[in-house]
Formats: sequence, structure tokens, C-alpha cells
Amino acid sequence: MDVALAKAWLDTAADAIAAQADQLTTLDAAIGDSDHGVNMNRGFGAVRTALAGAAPGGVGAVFTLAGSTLVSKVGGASGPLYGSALRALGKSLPEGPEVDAAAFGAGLRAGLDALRKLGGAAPGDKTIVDAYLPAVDAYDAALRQHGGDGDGGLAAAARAAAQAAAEGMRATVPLQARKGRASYLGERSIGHQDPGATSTWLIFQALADAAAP
Amino acid sequence: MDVALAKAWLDTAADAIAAQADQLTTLDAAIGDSDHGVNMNRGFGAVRTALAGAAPGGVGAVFTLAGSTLVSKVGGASGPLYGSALRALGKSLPEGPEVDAAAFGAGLRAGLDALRKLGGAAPGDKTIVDAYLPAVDAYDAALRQHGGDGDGGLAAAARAAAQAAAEGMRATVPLQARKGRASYLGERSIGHQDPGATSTWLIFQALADAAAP
Amino acid sequence: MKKFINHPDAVVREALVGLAAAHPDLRVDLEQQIVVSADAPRAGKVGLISGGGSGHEPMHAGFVGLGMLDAACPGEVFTSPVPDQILAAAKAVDGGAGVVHIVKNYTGDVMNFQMAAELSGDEGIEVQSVLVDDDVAVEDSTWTAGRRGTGATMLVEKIAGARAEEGADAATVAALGTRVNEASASFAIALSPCTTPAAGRPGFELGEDEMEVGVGIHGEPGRRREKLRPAREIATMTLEAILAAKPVAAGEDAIVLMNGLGATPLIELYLLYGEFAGLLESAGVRIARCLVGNYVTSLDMAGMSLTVCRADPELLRLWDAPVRTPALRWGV
Amino acid sequence: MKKFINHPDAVVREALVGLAAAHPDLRVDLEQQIVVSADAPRAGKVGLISGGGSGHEPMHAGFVGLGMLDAACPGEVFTSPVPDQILAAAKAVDGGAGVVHIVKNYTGDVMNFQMAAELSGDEGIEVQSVLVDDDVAVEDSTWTAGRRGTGATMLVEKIAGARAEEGADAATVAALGTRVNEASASFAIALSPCTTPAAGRPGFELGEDEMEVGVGIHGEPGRRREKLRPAREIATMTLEAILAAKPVAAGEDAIVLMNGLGATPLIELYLLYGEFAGLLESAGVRIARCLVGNYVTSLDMAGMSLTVCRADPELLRLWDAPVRTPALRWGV
Ligand SMILES: Nc1ncnc2c1ncn2[C@@H]1O[C@H](COP(=O)(O)OP(=O)(O)O)[C@@H](O)[C@H]1O
Ligand SMILES: Nc1ncnc2c1ncn2[C@@H]1O[C@H](COP(=O)(O)OP(=O)(O)O)[C@@H](O)[C@H]1O
Ligand SMILES: [Mg+2]
Ligand SMILES: [Mg+2]
Ligand SMILES: [Mg+2]
Ligand SMILES: [Mg+2]
Repeated sequence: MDVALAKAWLDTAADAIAAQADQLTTLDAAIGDSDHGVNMNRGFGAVRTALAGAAPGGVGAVFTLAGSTLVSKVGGASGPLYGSALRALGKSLPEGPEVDAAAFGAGLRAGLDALRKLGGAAPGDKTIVDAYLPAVDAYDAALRQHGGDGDGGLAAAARAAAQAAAEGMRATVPLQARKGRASYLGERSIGHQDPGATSTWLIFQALADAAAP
Repeated sequence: MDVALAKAWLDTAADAIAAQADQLTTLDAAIGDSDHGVNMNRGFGAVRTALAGAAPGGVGAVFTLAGSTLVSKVGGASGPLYGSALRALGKSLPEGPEVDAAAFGAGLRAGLDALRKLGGAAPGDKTIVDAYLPAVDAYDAALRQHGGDGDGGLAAAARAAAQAAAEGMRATVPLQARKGRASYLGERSIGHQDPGATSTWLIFQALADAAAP
Repeated sequence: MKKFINHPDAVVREALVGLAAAHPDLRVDLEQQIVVSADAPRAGKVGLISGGGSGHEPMHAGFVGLGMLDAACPGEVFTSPVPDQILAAAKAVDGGAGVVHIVKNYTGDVMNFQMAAELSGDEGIEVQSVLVDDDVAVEDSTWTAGRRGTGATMLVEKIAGARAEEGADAATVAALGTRVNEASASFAIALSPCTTPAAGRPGFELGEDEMEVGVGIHGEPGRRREKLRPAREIATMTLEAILAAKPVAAGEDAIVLMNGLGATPLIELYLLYGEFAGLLESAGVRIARCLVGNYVTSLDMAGMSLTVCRADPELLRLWDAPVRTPALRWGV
Repeated sequence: MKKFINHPDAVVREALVGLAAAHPDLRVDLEQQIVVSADAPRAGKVGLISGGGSGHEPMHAGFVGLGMLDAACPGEVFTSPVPDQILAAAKAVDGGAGVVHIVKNYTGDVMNFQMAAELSGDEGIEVQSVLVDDDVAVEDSTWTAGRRGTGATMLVEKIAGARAEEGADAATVAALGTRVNEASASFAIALSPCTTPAAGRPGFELGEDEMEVGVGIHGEPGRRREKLRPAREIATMTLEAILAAKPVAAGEDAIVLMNGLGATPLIELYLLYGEFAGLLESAGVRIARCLVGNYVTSLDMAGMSLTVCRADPELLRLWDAPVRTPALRWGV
């Protein structure tokens, strides 16, 4: 993973979120307050602008800047959560314009840990965690299985992560929310797909797309 | 016209207005404020109660009481207008438990005059006057033609009045309002039947029904 | 129809029960259906009385109290009060200096207040009247019952109320109220109809992309129907109509009431106010005082009205005078 | 969607332009998106800061001023503010005595205010926090993110604001705010959904004979859906839920907030208040103070919330203390 790929990932994610913003908002209308797509779109649009205007020398700096931008521009629950995750990812990476797939994987997990520390959600609570955790696990498993050298390893691991995120996302449908706004609905949250888990899938899918050879 | 018929008329009118209240309100929704049926029903319901509780000795007293009740209970435009008309009718009648059809006709015209003095509406302004005026004219004409002695004369005159009121009412449809709330609509008042002219017809129809042999 | 009510016929009465419970400063007479300031009558002070159909809350009962109205006569929803109510109010507030009626120019209101004035006169109470007809959406012509009274009513009530508090006589208070009315112009636009409890259904239908231009405050249709437009264009159109009818010159002061008709959220009223303030500034008009909120409403109608009153030092002084009512309070 | 706006993305900003134009007593910083009392910072006075998503007007910006908040941080519609805003507000109002955050208990608000507290701490500003979670429609369980903060927020802001005005230190003001929150319970019912400008469509659909019970103030569906019932039954159900969660004994005092969610006319709020007042009286509870109106809203949602706060002489004294803000004013 180098600076160009890092930027390409976030750009691809911004495109996907812009394209799916309406869908994310509709999901949030059912069990939340109809703003998740708007929030994510505002945030990733700002990330795109910030990255276009800056020339971060290291991969880590790209993610730290992106994370800080999300924290500064989004608000709501998703802003601090995704922002902290990206910041932790950025800060956990070794300095330099390129990091290997294993370090990047460890960084993704550091991001997850930061998000979980901040939000306190456990798997099964019907949140971002339900897509993010299986994605990171799948990434690691793929790396262990196929080896992580070169971009080929990263691409395969990212593909596995995106697929696991999608499964995790779909698995939120039958869950009753225990965290975030959807928890106020009690049993009425059952039967709806979690908006945050959905945006998480979009982000991992964007990684897979950007990393595809 | 005796006390019993006077009461029967007002009772019949109260019944008709109760039955048509919704229709009157719907007409008022189109060019007014959706309350004419409610107003008239509240007023004539109160008249019924007032008459049931009182034992007016004269015909005139019946109408004076009814008119005062409308003034006290209705509000809006229709309360003072119909109230003043009935009060003027009552006050114009000779004392006593019975009056002849000619005196009653003169009383109806006195009521119209009071109403016009208060409201200032001319024929063609799309108001109560457009049903009331032709009704009184038709009443007088019928009386002149067929003679006014006995209840037969009154019944025929009332029938003619009701028919003329109906025609006057229908003739309000193409008019542009010049008085009352409907005038604020400008040309948009054209094409709707006036609620007040409609309640006037109901009242004259009730007279015809009550006076029918 | 979805409303927090028990029965359509009981709405006005039951709301008055709540008003009485909420405001011990007011005397609510459920029998006479009037709302009176607790310290009325005050000897030598002119009594200010207003009233009209219910459904415009907080007007008028919300404006009863120190420095504003002495009594309000709420009629049934959108139906002017009856003479008996108004007479009862006059008796309750006359402290020997007579009363001033503040009447919105609707056929029903005018007739009922006029009848009440005669009854009050018979009882030896001097009555002066102010007729409010500020709505410039309606042209004053042989084709109308004159202009309607809308938002300026509360300006008249505030300013005349302050003058009455200063001890002016009935004729002076009424003349001042008339002056405020003459200096004021209003224009309203609705995005939705309203539903009266008794009718149970909206007064008109409006498409998803339509607005009703030049509406009154009784749920009646407006002067015309147009395609919905951005706030900036709506503000421009509204202000043009107002200033064409009653110009305020560059350099002059104005009191501005940015009023919601009931169901329009405050965030939109502030947004609109920003547009109006910008336009007035461009025109060189100084907004000396303003109010933004729901003051003269039309039940659950989504919409807004703007009232602009050309002001002078006297009007501003009286505007600033202390007022303590349920819906308007400052300086005390 | 029918709203008086220019563009969905510009609503919050343009409404702030209007707020600034309407209230010269406020300093509106459009860059930082904060609203600050004109005389802030005041040396030695604790700075009270609140904020949250926009769409709840007049809360919070309408409560900035003497005796209440020193600053408000309006986020996008229904989206909590970002840490930068809150930090900017802290810098603007800290007069050396630190600041108190008043935070409604939503995941986003809690996290953003927490991050801001850390940033402010880094800048040497002491930060104390009050977490408001008065909505008893939500059970506080492992199945929820805790109770939501709703109507009690304005009670906390008023009472803590008065205490800060008296010169108390940050810890004392925060402790008092927490005490008000603990003494308060709220419950809300909606008759219609609301529509955010960005979404452009209602958050949920509701049948002509249905009400949404236990709603929050962000347009989200409620705890359950029921058939619409008469106001009296709705009041009984609402008050039972409130008193079951936070009992007020016979003979005790209460401050009651009869709040509209935005599109419900005042006449209905008064009618409801009459029902609640009757029920509380039957229970022997004394309504020492009350407010009836739209204070903590949810855009154009038709609905109401009731907040009951068990009061004592200290809370009543602070409630009565002078306040001068756009939306709440007395004693000055
Ligand atoms: N404590 C939490 N931990 C992880 N994710 C959370 C948590 N709370 C909420 N979320 C996620 O945030 C999403 C909602 O984000 P968004 O709509 O942008 O914020 P808000 O709820 O403040 O409106 C939810 O769908 C959920 O996935
Ligand atoms: N000046 C007037 N003269 C005669 N009739 C009038 C006048 N103004 C209004 N009306 C009648 O009153 C009717 C409306 O009555 P109503 O709805 O009860 O009162 P309001 O207009 O006060 O709501 C109109 O349809 C019209 O026929
Ligand atoms: Mg959301
Ligand atoms: Mg009518
Ligand atoms: Mg009417
Ligand atoms: Mg949100």
C-alpha cells in the first residue's frame, strides 16, 4: 500500500458513498434519523478536498488527515467513529511512502480497536462493528493463507475483507440494535439493515476496487 | 301564521340545517373558512333549546327570541345577519298569537332590510341576499296572485319563496363575490355556490315544509 | 384529521381550561368565554379588548396582560366572537375610562364588535374602535369586503397597549392603533392548508410543488396558486407586494414581524427572515425592531406572513415599553 | 418536500444568517458555526455551552443570552456538532472559570462533546459536563444506548444558566445541571413524521388514525405505534409513564414543560396542558411553574412532549431568575 493507493482508496470510497448516499439515508430513515448518507457524503467529500489540497508524504499521513477531516466535518455518530478509526490506522502505520500488506492489516485492526473503544459496541449490536470486524478478520485470514507480499496479496485480502463486510452487513438485518440511535426503537429495529454497517461495506468494497490489479 | 307554526318552522329549519351542516361546511371550505355548517347548526340548535325552554305568547316574540339567540350563539358573519333578520321580523309583527300571511310577508321583508342594512350587500354580491330577496319577492307575488287568507295562502306563498330561494342560490354559482370572506378570493370565488345563500334556501324550504297543509 | 383533542365541539373551551391552568395572571371566564387580565379593571385606565375566531394562537388571549390587552374574546375556531362576549369583556375591564376595541376587518368581526359597541354604549361604557386591515394581498376595491386584518393586529395591540398603560384616553389610544395599522402592511404564503376540528378535513388541496399565495389566516384559499419557489424568490415577491402598497423609504425605520402560520418550523422562519433582512438592507430600510416566531397563526397551516410597519420614535418607544403576557414579554 | 429554503445544504447556515440579523445580542460566527452571547467571555463566569443537531429550534441557539447559555453549537440538521465547533465555543466563552457542556445523550453528541472536552483540556480550559437523558419512553437497559435527552435539556440550561450567572464554579453548575436532569422525565407522542431538508421525504409513514408513541426528537420512529386516542387518554398514558419512571409525591412541587414538536398548534398544546394539569392536581402534585409552547422541536413534526421536573426551592429560585434570550425571557 503506497500513498497513491491510499488516496485512490479514499477517492473510490468517496465516489461509492456519493452514489449510495440516498440509499444510506433511506436505511437510516427506517431505524434512525435519515442522515447517514448525508453525513458520509459530506465527510468523504471533505476528505477528497483535503487530500487534493495536501501532499502527504507517508501513507499514514494520508489516513491521519482523512480521519481528522471526518472528525471535523461529519458530526453525529459516524463522524467520530470513522474518523477515529482512520486516524488510528494512520498513526499505527510505519513512516514512509509505502507499507506492506501485513502492516496495513494491523493498521485496519488498530482502527477497529479505536472505533470500538470510542463507541463501546460489541459484535451483534447492529453497528459498524458488525461489518468492520469480520472484514478485518477475513483480511488477516486471506493474508495468512495466500501470503502478503506485493500488491497481489493486498488485493486478495481486500477482496476477502469486502466480501466479509458484505456478509456482516447483511447479517445485521435480523439483529436488534443495542447501540446508537436504532437502539431506541427496541424490537422495531429488527428486520432492517444497519446504515453504518452498510457504509462500512462500501468502504471495504472501495478498497478492493482500488487495490484490484 | 301562529305560534305553533312559527316554532314548527324554526324546528324544521334546525333539522334541515343539522342534516345539511356538512354540506354547508364543504361549500364554505371552497370559498371561505369551513365553518358555515358548524355555525348554523350551533345557532339553530340553540334556537331549538331556547324555544323549548320558553313559552312566547306571540308570534313576534318567537322570532325575536330566535334572532337574539342566533346573535348570542353564532358569531361570524351569519350570526348577526340571520339574527338581525329574525329579530326585525319578530319586532315588525303585530302583537298576538297569530298574524296573517300579509303581515308575515311584510315581516320577512323587514328582516331582509335589516340584514341588508347590517351587511351592506346588494343583489349579485354572492351572499344571503341573493336567495333571500327573490324569496321575499316570490312570496309577495304569490300572495298577490292567490290571496293570503288562511294557512293555504301562506303555504302557497312559502312554496313560491322556497322555489325562488333555490333559484337564487343556484344563481350564485357564476357570481364573483363582493362581500364577506369569499370576496378575498377575487375571481377564484366564481364557480362555487354561496354557503349563505344555501342556508337561506334551507330556511325557506323549511318554511314551506312546515306550512304545507 | 389528527389532533390532540377530545371532541371537535369542545376544543375552544378545553384549551381555555389549559390556558387558565397555565397562567394564573389571567382570569379565564369559561361561562362568558373571555380572558381577562387579573388586575382588571384598573381605575382610570382605558381597557383594551380584542378578539376573533380561535385558531390564531397565541393571538389574542396570549397577548392579555400588562402593557398589552386587558381582555380577549375568543370565538369558536375561525368564527368571530358574539356581542355578549365582547360586552362581558367591556364590563370586566372598564375602569371608567372606556374601552378600545381592536377589530380585524372581517365581516363577522366587524358586525359582532359593532353590535357589542352598541350594547356597551347602552351600559354607559365609552367604546372606541381600531379596525385592522393590513393584508395587502387583497386589494381594497368594490370587489372585496376591504383588506383583511392579519399580522399587524399584534403590533397594534402591543403599541396601543403601551399607550393605554401610559394613561392615554380612549380616543388617543384608538387613534394611535389606527396609525399603526395605517403604517403596516402584511402578505402571507401557505405551503399547506389547515384543518379545523369541526370540518375535519383540509380547507383546500395543494400539490406537492405548489404554494398558495396571498392567503388569509382562516384557512381560506389565497389569491392565486403558484409553483413553489426558493425562499429568496418568495421573499422578494412578498416584500415587493408589501412595499408597493405601503412604501418605506430608504433611511426610515421599520418594525418587522416574521410570522409563522403554525406548522412551519422556526428554522425556516429564521432563514426567511435572513432573506427579508438582506432585501430591506439593500433598500436602505433600517429594521429597528423585529420578531421571528409564531404569533398570528392559522391552526396547523404551514406558511408564513411578513408584516412591515413604518416606525417613528414614538412607535419604537411604545414597542419597547414593558410587556408581560403569555406570548410576549420583556422589560419586566 | 415543501419548505421555505433555497437549497437543502444551505439551510443551517442561512438560518444562522437570519438569526444574526434578528438578534444583535448574539454573535453568530458563520465560519465556526457557533452562536455566542455578545458579552462573552465574562471574567470569572463559567461558560455554559450546549449544542446538538439543528432542527430543534429554538433550542439551543434561542437559549443563548443572559441567565442561560453562553454559546450554542448547531450541527447540521439532526447531526451533532463537530469537536472543532465546540472547541471554538469554549474558547469564545471561557472567562477563566472553565466551561460546562450540556450534552443530550445520543451516541454522536456524547462522542463529539467528549472529543471537544479533550481538545479544550489541551488548551487549558476546564470542562465539566452534564449529560441529559430524561426520555423515559426508552428504558435504560443493555439493549439501548441509554435514555435520550429531550425536553429536560432546556430546564437544565435555564437552571444551570441561572446558577452560573450567580457566580458558581464549573463543578457546582454541572452538579446542579445533573440534579435537574435526574429530577426530570419526559415522554413524547407524534401525530406525523418530519421531513429533513436533506432527505426530502418523511422519516416514516403514519396512518390517518395512528400515532407514534415514545418518539425522540430526530424524526425517528417511536417505541410503538398505536391507534390515535382522545387527548385525555393520551395525557393519562403519558403522565403514567413519566410518574412511573420518576415519581413526584403528593404535596411536592413540579416544573412542567408542555412542549410542541413543531407543527402542533398552540391551541392543542393548551388543551393538552389542561388535561395534564387536571391529572397532576388529582395526584396532589403542585405545578409550581410551567411553560406551554414550542421549545424543543423536531422540524415539522406534529406532536408533543411533556416534561415533569420535581422541584425544590432552589430550583424554583433559579427558574425565576432573570433570563434574556431570543426564546425565553423574563425578569429583564
Ligand atoms: N456505538 C457505536 N459503535 C459503532 N457504530 C455505531 C455506534 N453508534 C452508532 N453507530 C453506527 O452509526 C450509524 C449511524 O450513523 P449516522 O446516521 O451518521 O449518525 P447518527 O446516528 O448520529 O445520526 C449506525 O447505523 C451505526 O452503524
Ligand atoms: N355582507 C354580507 N351580507 C350578506 N351576507 C353575507 C355578508 N357577508 C357574508 N355573508 C354570508 O355569510 C356566509 C358565510 O357565513 P359564515 O361562514 O357562517 O361566516 P364567516 O364568513 O364569518 O365564516 C357567506 O356565504 C355569505 O352568504
Ligand atoms: Mg443518522
Ligand atoms: Mg365561514
Ligand atoms: Mg368563520
Ligand atoms: Mg444524526
